Order: sequence, then C-alpha cells, then structure tokens
Amino acid sequence: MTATPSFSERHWAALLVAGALALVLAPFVAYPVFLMKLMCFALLAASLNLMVGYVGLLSFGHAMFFGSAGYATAHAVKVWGFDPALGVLFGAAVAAAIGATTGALAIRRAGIAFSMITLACAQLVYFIALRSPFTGGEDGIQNVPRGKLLGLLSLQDNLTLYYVVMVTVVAAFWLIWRVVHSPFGQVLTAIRDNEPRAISLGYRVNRYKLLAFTLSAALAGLAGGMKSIVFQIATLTDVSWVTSGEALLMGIVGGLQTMFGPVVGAMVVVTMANELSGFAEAVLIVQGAVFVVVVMLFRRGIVGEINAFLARRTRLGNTPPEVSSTPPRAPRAGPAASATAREGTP
Amino acid sequence: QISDDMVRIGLMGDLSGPYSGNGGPGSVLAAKMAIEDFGGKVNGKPVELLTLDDQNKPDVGLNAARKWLETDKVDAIVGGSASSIALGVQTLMKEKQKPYLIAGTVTSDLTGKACSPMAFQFLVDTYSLPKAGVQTLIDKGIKTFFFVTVDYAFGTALQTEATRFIEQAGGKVVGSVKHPLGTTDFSSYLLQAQASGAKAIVILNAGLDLSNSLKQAAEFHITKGGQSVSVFGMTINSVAAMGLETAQGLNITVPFYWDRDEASRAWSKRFMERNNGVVPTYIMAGVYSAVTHYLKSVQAAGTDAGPAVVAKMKATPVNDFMSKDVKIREDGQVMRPVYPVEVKTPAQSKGKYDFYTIGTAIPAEKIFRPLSEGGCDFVKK
Amino acid sequence: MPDTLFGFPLAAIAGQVLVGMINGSLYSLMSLGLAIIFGLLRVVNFAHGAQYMLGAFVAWGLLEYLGLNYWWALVLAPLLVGLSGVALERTLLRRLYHVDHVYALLLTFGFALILEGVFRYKFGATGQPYPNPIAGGLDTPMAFFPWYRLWVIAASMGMCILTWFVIERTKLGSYLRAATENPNLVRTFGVRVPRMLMLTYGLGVALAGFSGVMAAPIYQVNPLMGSQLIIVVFAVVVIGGMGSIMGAIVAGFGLGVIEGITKLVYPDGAGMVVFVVMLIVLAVRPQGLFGSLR
Amino acid sequence: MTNPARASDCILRTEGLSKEFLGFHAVKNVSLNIRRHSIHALIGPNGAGKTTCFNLLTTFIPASAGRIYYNEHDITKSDPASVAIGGMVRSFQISAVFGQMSVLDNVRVALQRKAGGTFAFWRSARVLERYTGRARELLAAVNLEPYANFSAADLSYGRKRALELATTLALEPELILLDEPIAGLGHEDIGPVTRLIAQVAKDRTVLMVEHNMKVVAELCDRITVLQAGEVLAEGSYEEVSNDARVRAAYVGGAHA
Amino acid sequence: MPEQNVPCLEVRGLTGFYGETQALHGIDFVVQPGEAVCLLGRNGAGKTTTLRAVVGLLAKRRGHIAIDGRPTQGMAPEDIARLGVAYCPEERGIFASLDVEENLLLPPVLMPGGMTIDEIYMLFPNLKLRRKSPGTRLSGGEQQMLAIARILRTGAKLLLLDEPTEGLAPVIIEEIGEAIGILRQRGFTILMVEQNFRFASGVGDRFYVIEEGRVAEHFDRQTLASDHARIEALLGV
Ligand SMILES: Nc1ncnc2c1ncn2[C@@H]1O[C@H](COP(=O)(O)OP(=O)(O)OP(=O)(O)O)[C@@H](O)[C@H]1O
Ligand SMILES: Nc1ncnc2c1ncn2[C@@H]1O[C@H](COP(=O)(O)OP(=O)(O)OP(=O)(O)O)[C@@H](O)[C@H]1O
Ligand SMILES: CC(C)C[C@H](N)C(=O)O
Ligand SMILES: [Mg+2]
Ligand SMILES: [Mg+2]
Repeated sequence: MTATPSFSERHWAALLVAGALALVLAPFVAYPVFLMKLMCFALLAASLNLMVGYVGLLSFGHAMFFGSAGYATAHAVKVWGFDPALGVLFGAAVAAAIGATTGALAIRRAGIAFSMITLACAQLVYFIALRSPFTGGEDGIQNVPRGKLLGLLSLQDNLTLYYVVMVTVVAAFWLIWRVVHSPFGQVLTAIRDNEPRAISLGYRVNRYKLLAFTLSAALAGLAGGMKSIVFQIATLTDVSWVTSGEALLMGIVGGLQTMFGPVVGAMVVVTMANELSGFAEAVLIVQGAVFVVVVMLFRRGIVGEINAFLARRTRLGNTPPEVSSTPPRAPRAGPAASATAREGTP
Repeated sequence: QISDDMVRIGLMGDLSGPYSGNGGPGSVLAAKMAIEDFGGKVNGKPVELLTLDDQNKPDVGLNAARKWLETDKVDAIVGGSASSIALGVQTLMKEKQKPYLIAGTVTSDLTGKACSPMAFQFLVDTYSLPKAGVQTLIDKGIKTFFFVTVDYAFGTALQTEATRFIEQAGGKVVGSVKHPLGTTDFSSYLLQAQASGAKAIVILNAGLDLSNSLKQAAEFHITKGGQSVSVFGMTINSVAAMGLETAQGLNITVPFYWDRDEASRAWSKRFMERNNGVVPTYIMAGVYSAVTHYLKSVQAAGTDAGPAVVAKMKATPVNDFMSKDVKIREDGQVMRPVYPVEVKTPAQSKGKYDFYTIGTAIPAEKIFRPLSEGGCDFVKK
Repeated sequence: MPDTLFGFPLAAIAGQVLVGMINGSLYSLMSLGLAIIFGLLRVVNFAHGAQYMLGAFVAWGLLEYLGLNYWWALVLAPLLVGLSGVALERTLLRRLYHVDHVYALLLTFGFALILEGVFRYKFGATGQPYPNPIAGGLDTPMAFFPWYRLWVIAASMGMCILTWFVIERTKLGSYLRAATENPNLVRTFGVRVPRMLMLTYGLGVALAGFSGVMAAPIYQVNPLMGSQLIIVVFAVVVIGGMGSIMGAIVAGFGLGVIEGITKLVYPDGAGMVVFVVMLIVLAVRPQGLFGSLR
Repeated sequence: MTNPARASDCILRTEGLSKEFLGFHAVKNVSLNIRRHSIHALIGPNGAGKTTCFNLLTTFIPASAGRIYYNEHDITKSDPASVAIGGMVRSFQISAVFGQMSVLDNVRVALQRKAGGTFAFWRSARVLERYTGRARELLAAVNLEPYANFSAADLSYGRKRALELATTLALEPELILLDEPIAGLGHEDIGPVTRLIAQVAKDRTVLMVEHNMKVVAELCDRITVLQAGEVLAEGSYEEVSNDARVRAAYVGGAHA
Repeated sequence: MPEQNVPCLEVRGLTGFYGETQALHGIDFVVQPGEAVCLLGRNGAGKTTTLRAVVGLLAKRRGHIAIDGRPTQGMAPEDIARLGVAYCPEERGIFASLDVEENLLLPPVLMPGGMTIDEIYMLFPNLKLRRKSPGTRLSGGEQQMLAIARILRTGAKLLLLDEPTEGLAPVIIEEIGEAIGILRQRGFTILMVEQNFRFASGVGDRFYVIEEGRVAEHFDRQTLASDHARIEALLGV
C-alpha cells in the first residue's frame, strides 16, 4: 500500500510500544478529560482521513456524523436509560445511517462538488439539530449521565472513563488500519487512481465509495458518541461546520494519507484551542494561520513530511522506493483530464 | 482555611459575541474592580481572577467550568451569558459544591426547577422582567400580544412566564415566532408579527439581537397600523446601540441605572474611566456586587470551602453601591428592589448616557417569584 | 381583492416575498462572485464570506473615519476589497493552481478565519450600526417597503446581468473560460493569463465587497456576518450548478423567495429549506440546475 | 450483409443501434455481428462514431435506439460494471492503469474482482497473496514480469499498454474491446503490441478500433467501416480495402 | 543553406528538467525561415519537451533559444507567443467550455497573414459541421483537426506541431499534408514532431533525430533518398 512508510518493521514495533506506554501513562501526567477530548478528535480526524486520504473525496461535513451521534448517544443514555456502551454504539449506528443516506447523494459527484454537497448536507443536519425539540436547540442535551459500563463499571471517575475511551479509540484505529490494508482498501486505491478503468474492470465503484463513506461516518459517530459521554453534553458546536473544518485542519496538519497524521494533527489543534480558550478570536486567527502555513509550506502535513524524510533517507540507503506520501490527487480539470474526459466519463 | 492559599474566582461570560455588550469585558472589569477595592487579598491570601469567553456555547462553558474546577482549583464561578450554559454549570457546581454567583444570565429555572443550594441569582430573572412589563401594557389597554422570541432557554422561559402573566391579566397571545441566537435580519419575523394584527409586538431577546430587531422594526414602520413594539428586559448597551430615536418610549425594569443616585454615579464614574467611557450595564454592576459579597463572606467565614461560604453569604445582607441591606433568599435570589424606567426621547436626553426616566422602586417581594411557586426542591415548604 | 391567500394574509405574503428578494439579491451577488471564481479558477473561495464582511467594514470605516457616505463606499469599498483579493492572489493563491484544488479551498478557509478573527479582535462580535442612506419607503396598503431594500434588489439585479454579459458574451469571457481549463496553453496563444486570473479573482472578490456594502445598512456591520451567510450561499451555488453564472443568479433569487415563503408557511423550516431544496435538486440533477457534468 | 440465421455464432450483436447527441446523429442504425473467436475491426474516418459505438456497447453511455445482445442477452439497459462482469471488457484510448499502484497490484486488483470478496474491509490484504502466482503468469505473458514491483506510473507508454492488456486478460474476458491500441506507440513498439494482441486473441473475441491499416490488415478477420455514424461496408480486409467508397472516404488515394 | 540571414529559430545547448529529472541534455538545431523541420525519435526521447521549451512552457530550461535572433531566456509563454510562435500540443488542448467555433476563434490574431475562417472550414469540413458543439465532444481526430486549425488563424510565422497526425484517418492525414504545403507557400515556418515517418518524409525539408535528450542525427531530404538504408536502421521503420 502506498501509505506504509518504508522504515523497517522493527522501528514500527518500537514506536508502537512507546505509543502504548504513553497512552497508559498519559492520564497521570495530563488532565484526563483533555486527553479524552483529544482522542475523540483524533478519531474524528482519522475517520475523515479515511475519506480524504484513501478514497480521495474531501468531506466538508463530517461534523454531521460526529454531532448527530453525540445527540443520539446523549438522548439514548439520558432519556431511554441506555447503557453507555450501547448508547455510543447507537450513536455510531445513527451516524452510519446518516452517512449512508447523504453518501448516496454525495458520492455521485467528485472533487469540489462532493465537498460542497457534504457541507450542505451537514448544514441541513445542523438546522435540524437547531430546531428539533429532542436536541434541545441552543441548549443542547445537558447533564448526560456517564452511567455504568455494562451495568458494572462506573464511569463517573475520569480515570476509569479514560481507559475505556482509550481502548475504544485504539480499536477504532486498528479498524481503520485494517480497512486501508484490506482487499476492500485495495479496490479503493484503484478507484481513486483511475475510476473509469475500475469501472471497466467491473467494479461498481459507487458501492465501494458508499461503503467507505458509511464506515467513515460510523467511526466519526463513534467519536461523537464518546465525546458526549465524556463531557456529558451534546451540543450544536459538534454538528456545526466549524467542527468539520477543525477535523479537516487536524488531518491536514498531521498529514493526509498517513495513519498517525490525524493523531498528531488532533494533538496540535486541540492543544492549541485549549491554550487559547477564552480568546475565541485568537483561536480563529491562529487556526487560520496554521491552515495558511500548512497549505503554503508543507502540504504533506507533519507526519507526511516525516515519512517523506525517512523515505528519502532509506532510498539513499538503497532500499526500493516503495513510499509515496504524496498529497492526495483528486480528479482535476487539468489538460490530461480533459483529454481523457471524453473517453472516460461520457 | 483557604484552599491552596489562594482564592480563585472564575468569571465566565460572552466576551466577544452577541452578548458581549451586556456583560462580557465589562463584567471582567467589574470583577477586577471588586477584587481591587477589596484589597486584592482575603485573610492575607491573594485573590485571583480567571476569565473565560464561553462564546454562548453550552459545551464551551461547561467544559471550561469542569476544567476550572477539576484542575485549576477555582473556588467560585461568577457571571454568565446565555441561560443554556448556566443550567449546565449550575448542575456541575452543585456536584462540586462550589458557589455559583449568577449575574448576567436570567432564566428563572435557576432558582426554580433547576435550583441549587450553591447558586445565587444576583439580578433579575425571566419571572421578574415580564412581571412589571406585562402589567404596564395591560394598563394601557392592550389585550393582544405577539412574541418575537430568541430560541433557547432564556427566550423560552421568558415567553412562558410572560404568557402566564398575560393570560392571568385577561390578555391573549395571538402568536409567536422564534429566531436563532445571533440573527441579523429580523424583517421577516417582524412582518409576520405585523401581519398578526396583535396590538403589542413584544421582542423577547437580548444584546445584539434586541438592538437589531428594534432598529428593523423602525425601518419597516411596523407600528404604522397602530401596533406598538415593546420589550420586557434590556440592558443599557442595547439602547446605546440602537439610539434613542429608535428606543424612545420603551418601558422596562432594571435593577440598576448608573444615574440613579450618588453611590451609583460615583461607582459608574470610576468604571467608565477604565472602560473607554462606556457606561456599565446592570449586569456589570451585579458582577461587582456578587464578587464583593463573596469576598466579604469568605473573609467572615474564614474559609473558601463552598458550603461554609454559601451559608455565610445567605446569612449576610448584601451591601454595596447598588443596594442597601438586601437579603438573600433561601433559593439564592438576591432580594433587591428593581426600578421601572422609560427611555427618554432624544430631546429629553441631556448627556451621553442620559437614557432613562426612572420611576419609584418596586420592592423585591412585589416583583420576584414567591418562594412557594418556584418549585425549588430543597426549599423547605 | 381578497386579503388572504391559502389562508395567509396577503400583506404577510407580500412582506415575505420582499424580504426573500432582498436575501435573494445577496445570495445572487455572493454566489455570482463564487461562481466566477470557481468557474474560472476552480477555486472554492471560502474567504468569500469574510470578504463580504470586509466590504461592509470598509464602508463603515469610510464613513466613520473619513466621513465618506454610502455612495462613495459603494464605489470605493468593492475596489479596495477587490485589491485585497488581488494581493491575496498574487502572493499566495497563485502558487496553488498547480496542486489539487482542495488546497486553494483550505487556504481561503484559513484566510477567512484570520480575517474574522482579526475583526472580532478589533471590533468585538457586536455589530457596528450603519445608517440607512435612503430613508423612507413605499407605503402600500399591504406593507411598508423601505426604499433602501428596493434599491438593493434593483442594484443587485443590474450587477448580475452585467457580470453575466461580460463572462458569457464577450471575448474576454471566452479567454477566461479557456484559461480555466488549460492556462498554459492559452498563454502560448499570447494571452496574459496570470494577469487575467488575478483580475478575475479580484472581480469575484469585489462582488463580495459590493454585497457587503449593500448589506451594511440592512444588517449590522459585524465580523460574523460573513460566516453566517457563506454556507447558505454555498448551497445556492450547488443548486445553481457549480461555476454556472446563470445558475448562481437564478438560484440566488429563487431560493431567497422560497425561503421567504417558508418563513410564513413553516417558520421552523426556514433555515433548512435551502438545504432541502438542494437535496431534492441533487437527487434529480446531481450537477445542479444549470451545471454540467464535466 | 447481416445474417440473423447465424446469430448464435455471434458473441455480440446489435440491432439498429443509434445515438443522438442533441440532434446530432453520431451513430445511426448500426447493426454489428461480432463472431466468436474472431478479431473484428471497426474503422472509419474521424468522427465516424467508432468510439461512440464502443461507449454504447459497454453501456458507458445509453443508446438512443436499438438493442445490444451479448451472448444473446439483451444488455442495452445494463450498466458498465455489469457488462464487464459479464465478460466484455474494454480498454481505453488513453492508457488506463492504476498509476499509484504497483504493476503487480494492478493485475491483482482485476483478479480480485473476478474472485469476489472485494467488500471485505475487515480482512487483511494478505489474502490477496493467493492471486500473486496467477498475476505473475499474466505479467510474464506480456513480458512485464521484471517490472512487477514498479509503480505503474513509471512505465513507458508501450509497457503501460501491455500492462493494461494483462489486467484486462486477468478478468478472462470473452470479448475484449480495444480502442486504438497502436496509436501513440513508437515504431519499435508496434510490432510487439501487434503480436501481443494476436496472442491474446486466441480463444477469445477481439473488437478493435484502429487507424493503422497495416495492423488491421495483419490482425483482423473482419472489418466494419463506419462513416458518418452508418455502416459503409463490411467484409475481409481485401474486400473492404478494394471498395471504392471506402477508399474515397477513408483510405485516400495514396494508399492503395 | 544560406547561413547569413537570421534563423527563424535557433536552439543551442538546450537542457531541460522535470523537477529533478533531466529530460533534455543539450539540444542544438536551427530552423531557417520558410523551412519545414521534423524532430524524430522514440517515445520519451524528449521531442515534446523540446517544443515545450521553445514556447516557454518548460519552466526549468537552460541554454540558448532565439526566435528571429531574439533570445527568449526567461520570457513568459505569452511574450514568446507574441514573437510570432504558435504551438499545437500533443494532447490537443481543446476547451470543453467553449464550442468548436469559440475554440477556433480563441487565439488572438498576432500578426497579419493567417488563414481566414472560411479557408479553415474548407480545409476541415468536419469542423464546420460540428461548429456549435462543445469542443471536447468532438471525436479524437476531429479534436486534432481543431487544434491545428486553431493556430492557423493567428498569423504566427513559426508553427510548432506536436504529432499532428496522431489518431487521424489516412485521408485526413493526406489533407493535413496538403495544408502544410499551402502554409509553406505562404511563408510559414514549421517545426514538427512526428512518429509517422512516412508522413514526415513527405513534408519535411530537414530532420533531426532526438535520442535521450540529445540530437543524435541530422539529415535532409536529399540524404533521405540516397541513404535510405541507414535511416531505416536508425528509426526502425
Ligand atoms: N458526448 C457527445 N456529445 C456530442 N457529440 C458527440 C459526443 N460524443 C461524440 N460526439 C460526436 O459524435 C461523432 C462521433 O464521435 P466518435 O468519438 O465516436 O468518433 P470516432 O469514430 O471514434 O473518431 P476518431 O477516429 O477521431 O476517434 C463526432 O462527430 C463527435 O463530435
Ligand atoms: N510532466 C513530466 N514529468 C516528468 N517527466 C516527464 C514529464 N513529461 C515527460 N517526462 C519525461 O521526459 C522525457 C521526455 O519526454 P517527452 O514527452 O519529451 O518525449 P517525446 O519524445 O515527446 O515522446 P512521445 O513520442 O511519447 O511523445 C521522458 O522520459 C518522459 O518520461
Ligand atoms: C438579559 C440577558 C443578558 C440574559 C441572557 N441573555 C440569558 O440568556 O439569560
Ligand atoms: Mg475515437
Ligand atoms: Mg511527445
């Protein structure tokens, strides 16, 4: 797969062990609620990355999955008295359902049009959240009980909840990794590369894209559902386009088409927002500046640049040039595309 | 004993959004002044002020409050912008047993259904605001009403209470329309209100929303068919924003007006010197009042432990430039008198902020919701 | 004459249609600018809302600091905002033409955040009032139509038609369209493409600035005014067909009116109706009303 | 010229196939009969409607009128992916490979489609190993074995064509549609690619569009000449190339 | 060859890069006014790259290029074009958003002496028939015709044609050959890249064979007749 950085298995093993250790010890160093927020956003960014980086479709509406799952979970847990685990799963399922519906519309278009359609769908969801009675409008659903996991383990304590969230997020990341490195992932790569050719080989490409979109939505929903349990509140912020934008920012800063880019991106963005909390306008300015700087100077994102650097080094060391963490290539209207357009997409 | 040798007060408000004129940076300044006037120390321990822009978003406010309490060792939270946030913070403060000094957010649920033994309402609420307002309109012979209401806890509460008062007085609400917080164009809501034929069109929102809706009401000559436009609650910054031309003749009630007496003028003068000459709203005055009363109580109690301070606060009458010997009721309501005012015409106004003609004080018992009707669970019947 | 239609007071209908037309004017002007920029540069100009806000602020600033009235602002503000667009294009945007279009979107998105942040920092989120330049109105038995609002409708329509004509019916327009597809090739014909793209972006941005000036007396001059409008405008652009100029104009006014009527019939749905229409249109015509599936 | 009696010999058959673009008739009433195990060429002047025919046959665009029968099944209303699954696979005029994937993966993606399980997002990509053997065989057949681990984008034009063929063959199509397979190739590549086509055509049917008459003459059993969307002539190379109308419309004077 | 007058195009020591990879390693050739010169060579030899360097589309180019004696180093494509150069690219570059006629009328007339629209339609009747059709809806061959036709109007004296016959039917190729003849009579100069050697040998005066970014061989029409065997070997015809 194109996204596997080329440095050796051993490096990876070491990195994974270090990462696992850091995850386990982190709540003793940092504020667990902050860490949980970070993990939820990392998962959101990763789910978005699955679409942008591996399907080549930039969704500008991932907040609709994140946020509506938040509402669904909060409602299920608070009003229906669901177990928190079940509540979060319910949230993810709702997100997947929304993903399947909006996806069916959106994937028929590619490139910028796809982005705009997802943005608009998300906005529709936002207005529904704003106006419908069960979401509580501007007030949101507040005082969501954290409850007991499977009726046994009380999640009231931040530390306990932290480990539950951690395990879930790690599992979700594993799933993403698996999707990317699966037969299905292989087909996605092919479709992103050359869609007409994939069709001519007999792939019904829209079904693959739709499944990817639905999966991505479900994962974003998982993140959103957990967030509402952690913070005990589900609100409009999580369905607003600002959140979609932030998720994207995380992906870009960390590096699209890389597995850990979203994590690094979430770390940077969430920390930044945290440090600047209380100065809404400063957050805007800094986020904006980060967007500009990343786009102008290092489009591959932090992890992407590191990968590229490592790849360059290994290449000097005479290993086959297997890596490419190139920025995503979505269909474009360049000269090549217009020449093929008539042949490929009548 | 003072926990970790420091009294930390968190001030939360809309520092940049549509409500930033009501409280916002002005409230921060008021809190700072209160701490300075107190000497910056309680029982020899420094007082620190933390501030937060809640952006009128419940999640932002709530998350920050949680962080304040769990990691920053904040001892009390003061202020408030949108009622939606306050309701969440209220629960949290109850859970963490820390005083919540509300000045800037007004839903009456805070002392009613959602009441908390740790909470105080230092100003007016959505019960007291329409109470006098409805009566004034009914007295003018107005029988039909239409509401333009902001769509969240504050607006909902205000409309519910107002409707009750109107119906009790034999009036009728012929319709209402809700708009989201931070709307800029009210023309379609206003035209709808106009088409309803109601004699009074009542705007139930605040801050920027309020000045926008009133300005547009004037632009569209909403009152040309003999209808009137009224509001029940308003802070003085909105009057400044829309101008007397638009605001003249409105009747509202306020717990504070800068030009009411010597004490309020003296304090307001000091405030304006440090606030680019901009006049304090009653919310800012309320923040000052709340912080001062809190510090006094910490000093008297000799500790900053929540329950002890709360007990002390409730036992001590509030005394400052705003109010003399005002009691705090069991449910947390500060029982201060409020003043009916009428906005002056441009001709009547003699100075930059000479906005109101002030009437005689209405005693607290006449305007605040009786304890028995609030439905607060911990209040002994 | 009956005074109700389908059970709704005629006065209310007339009022909402007017309000709808005003919003529609702004939708059209804004999506027109977006369509030009997208159609020709393939850049989704996320900063469009911020530039609209900038237009309003420039108008306000001209009045506040220089005492220049609305009519001056109507000429100067678009010019200044357009120049700021030109500067952005020259310094940053231009370097992104050769990479995926998504990056230009992200750049303008970032730029929008910065602009909004800076203005919030400087002026707070509280609006600055802007006086109504044309007082009074048309007093009909149904409702009172302020002159200024009628002027906005007329001026926007005029501007839309003018722009449409330039792009679709002149030689300059065909250069622009060709340069979108293959700028390098058009350069080999001896056409100064970089300069043209720069001016196009400037023009699109100037339209946003123009809308801002138009809006200033209606809404407050407020740092948030852009981000509130922009998303709806994006939906309008999608409905009209991305990059289609005719689509932008028709969808803009059409949706304004539909939205106005919805406010009357089902007020809760007013915020969503644009998006619902969008979904319906997309289900039937994925490329939008006037778009092509290129 | 058509002979419905022997329809069953035909793998692909059209009846009155037509396509109109906003009033312009690009393909008019074309009836084709492609015999099983033959190499059939579609030639004609530029704009005659050859590519449009291909697009119609593979249902990349819907026909305005007429029917298409593939193995006697009516596929007129089918979709491109289904047509490919049914065994009719096309190549594109502009070379179509998955540039970011390795040469080997290009072929495996095709094999995988044939074998199914392509939605299995929970399984490891390692299950694809089982196609490696077959993929290498196919690559060997087109002399691409040594390049198996190259990124497809790095191949030269001729090799991309070869890869495309290998990928196409991986699906074991009954009928292959090739659009100008020789166009753009250097002289030195024309020979090998021609031989390659001849080789893969064994046991299959090939329908190709080509302007290079030398190649057509060498490869094709039967030729249909289109002009202005209509069938002008049909027959063997000798028959067609000696037809005066064809010479006037297509071959031109200098090429006897 | 009369060497005293200024060559229409002079290329000396031209090197060119795509990013890091070098595509041209020092190309030298000249084209005299009124000549038809052909660049031959295998796929990937650097022929297209050479043309792109001449019209200024190759950003990373070094060496000497002069048009009518004016060096063009550092000039932008639009300025080079104004010296009287027109380019017909390999991938044709037809504009989808313009109809056929708009495509045809798009390039501004640089100097007098170009063909008129009627002459062009006479040469390519297909284009007249599809006049109002969107440019990229044309068939591959029709697009090729349009791409050539488009630059004939501009009056540019030096025409650069990259594989003008690719994908064209034999009859059309013949017509294009005739068209080139007409153009030369009118005093146009032509530099052409061609894979179709049969066609090239019919229209070219002189030939350069490019190999791996260098000029490997140079011959003219006389040699072509006299030394047929060597050339066949060289090009593998
Ligand atoms: N989508 C379309 N819309 C309008 N006209 C079209 C479309 N596709 C093709 N045409 C027209 O149909 C005719 C046939 O085109 P087609 O591409 O089939 O030709 P062809 O025989 O493949 O030619 P070539 O050998 O040049 O590739 C052409 O005149 C072309 O302009
Ligand atoms: N955009 C590009 N990026 C990187 N390398 C390129 C690019 N275009 C061409 N090349 C490389 O430069 C070299 C010369 O290519 P060029 O297109 O000039 O060849 P050509 O002689 O025109 O071949 P053909 O007959 O196939 O058109 C080739 O090795 C090619 O791979
Ligand atoms: C009067 C206002 C400042 C009240 C405030 N907006 C609230 O939500 O409670
Ligand atoms: Mg063709
Ligand atoms: Mg070439």
